[in-house]
Amino acid sequence: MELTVETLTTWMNDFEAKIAAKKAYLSDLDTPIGDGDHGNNMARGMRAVTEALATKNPADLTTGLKLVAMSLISKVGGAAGPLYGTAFLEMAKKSNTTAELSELLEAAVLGIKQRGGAELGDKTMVDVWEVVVPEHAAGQLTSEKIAQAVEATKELVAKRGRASYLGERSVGHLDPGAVSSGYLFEALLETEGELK
Amino acid sequence: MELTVETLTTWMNDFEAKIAAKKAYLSDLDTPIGDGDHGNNMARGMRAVTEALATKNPADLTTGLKLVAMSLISKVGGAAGPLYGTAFLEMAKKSNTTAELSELLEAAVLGIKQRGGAELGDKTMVDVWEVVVPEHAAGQLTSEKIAQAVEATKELVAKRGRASYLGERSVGHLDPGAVSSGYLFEALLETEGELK
Amino acid sequence: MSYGILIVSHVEQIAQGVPKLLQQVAPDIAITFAGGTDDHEIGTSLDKITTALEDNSASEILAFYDLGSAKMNLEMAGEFSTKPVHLYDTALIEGAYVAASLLQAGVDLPEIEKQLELLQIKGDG
Amino acid sequence: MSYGILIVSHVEQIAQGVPKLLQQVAPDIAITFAGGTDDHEIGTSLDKITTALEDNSASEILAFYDLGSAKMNLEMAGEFSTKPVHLYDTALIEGAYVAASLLQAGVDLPEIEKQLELLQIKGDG
Ligand SMILES: Nc1ncnc2c1ncn2[C@@H]1O[C@H](COP(=O)(O)OP(=O)(O)O)[C@@H](O)[C@H]1O
Ligand SMILES: Nc1ncnc2c1ncn2[C@@H]1O[C@H](COP(=O)(O)OP(=O)(O)O)[C@@H](O)[C@H]1O
Ligand SMILES: [Mg+2]
Ligand SMILES: [Mg+2]
Ligand SMILES: [Mg+2]
Ligand SMILES: [Mg+2]
Repeated sequence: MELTVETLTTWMNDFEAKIAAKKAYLSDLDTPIGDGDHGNNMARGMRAVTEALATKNPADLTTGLKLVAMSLISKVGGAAGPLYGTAFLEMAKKSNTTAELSELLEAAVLGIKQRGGAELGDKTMVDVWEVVVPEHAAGQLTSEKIAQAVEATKELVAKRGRASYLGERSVGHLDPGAVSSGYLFEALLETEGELK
Repeated sequence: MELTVETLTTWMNDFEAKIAAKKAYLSDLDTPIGDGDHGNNMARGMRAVTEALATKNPADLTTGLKLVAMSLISKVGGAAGPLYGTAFLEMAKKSNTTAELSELLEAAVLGIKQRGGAELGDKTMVDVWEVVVPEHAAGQLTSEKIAQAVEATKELVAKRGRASYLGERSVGHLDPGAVSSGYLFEALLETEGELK
Repeated sequence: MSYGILIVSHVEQIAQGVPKLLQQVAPDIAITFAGGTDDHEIGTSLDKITTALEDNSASEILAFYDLGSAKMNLEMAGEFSTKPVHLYDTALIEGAYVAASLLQAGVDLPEIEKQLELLQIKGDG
Repeated sequence: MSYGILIVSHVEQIAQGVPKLLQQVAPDIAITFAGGTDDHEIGTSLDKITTALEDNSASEILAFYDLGSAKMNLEMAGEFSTKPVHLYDTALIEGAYVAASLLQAGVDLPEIEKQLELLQIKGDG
């Protein structure tokens, strides 16, 4: 699918709604293995994103993606800010040459991994992005696969971010950034579904 | 010599006068290899010592030494506070069994070394105390020997305290705590001289 | 027996600020602090440290400091107090953060100390 | 070319306090700081970091941070800026203190970095 600034807006509005609905849950997930603010961080960030898209009305995809990135970077406040921000910034850069969503998402994954240094299995949002993006590229992404990728973070030992300080004690808890990333891809599936 | 609370008071008043006179010099010495406050720290501390001795009028040596120690500990503010403070606290403890100054001073040296972990040659006040105290015990302490011990810190590489962060760059500078300790022993020589 | 954290810094603001970082991840851990001299200058105060030590509601204290002279005053405070004080030569902020996270997670002291060893970067006066 | 120091912390007070410790031993070194989010909450702000980076009168910056997310924002600020930023994974306070002391003493960057390596205790995000 080719991403447009309109689809991006639909996608972001849907993501914002999910985050808003799950704000308390996300912060609760962040409590035992973090500082308990991931829901608040993401809600604040996504509110800024949808407001910016609505008021600034970006003319093209690149401008839209940049707007999303900068809103997240400046409003999230926690680690998720530069990480999601970098994802959308890399998509913005890539969108200068292609609007193909799967290529944009691949650039995003690389950006996240580079920014945070996390690899697959480190119990971070990367565990969702890295699994989901190739499935999406292959046209085989389903809600189930997203849920599986998210769920898989539960049994991992955290190697990055605040949860890593807990070592083995992080096992048994879902990674909050993986869960919010799951919502992002759920929102994407829904956005694509509406287009069919 | 047996130390008495009167001699202690004379000694401390003399030390206080020297510190007050050399306050700026001591802080200047502390500037290139420290934070530039040793003169102010010691002046504040010794003012508290002489005031406490004058107003509280301690009845015996142990009480007097404790008063000196606690004034230094609570007023100096920098590393010199717990170090000089420990010296006088150890002297106070020792004074329960003997008033012989050389024995008190030996206890003081051990206390300083234990408190700060410095050994001879680390470019600290220990370089004065450890050299001067045995000379004093042998009845052979002179102004010259004090000056030599102080001067010897100049060529040393600092291994303890703030100056240690500068490594080799600390060479060529006198250690401020060694210099103030030199004044302490100069004052002691003068006090003993007056008694003769 | 409960463990609390004590932060000692030469600067009042650092001493006040570190607990804020820790409380986020360790809301149930008693954290007290002492910073600056009695005259609010840069340095440490045995009095302030002693007060922070006694004010800490925990029965046993994990203490962290910035520079060597703070360590010496901490040691003296520990000697004057009946409360057991464990003094760590770790990075101040990072060591205290790890200790707080692990205490909150219910990790025991030997395991916490193993983690803290990795953050040890000082030790002289 | 001159070197300055940038302190980034999740807590405003820590960020404000560290320079006070450093200025004592490095009165001639440019030190700026960024702490907390734009809403004065605990976190870091790319905006504040960028401002502190640009406000620093030095032409090249040695930067120190507390937690990984501060590092990520610092890296982004460095990428958005034309000023060279050297980012160190050392203990925040202790690393910055050593860098400040050595800069003040006129030590060159390679030698400072050798000293800082001994204080390296982090490095992941
Ligand atoms: N280095 C990293 N690489 C990838 N993801 C990370 C990294 N550090 C943190 N994260 C993600 O960020 C999430 C936490 O986000 P958030 O709570 O907003 O930040 P903070 O930990 O600063 O409070 C984690 O659950 C994890 O998914
Ligand atoms: N660990 C130590 N052992 C012995 N002496 C020390 C130690 N640390 C510092 N000193 C002494 O203290 C002096 C500095 O005192 P002062 O300036 O009052 O303290 P600060 O360094 O805290 O500002 C040094 O010149 C040195 O003689
Ligand atoms: Mg969080
Ligand atoms: Mg946070
Ligand atoms: Mg000093
Ligand atoms: Mg000082």
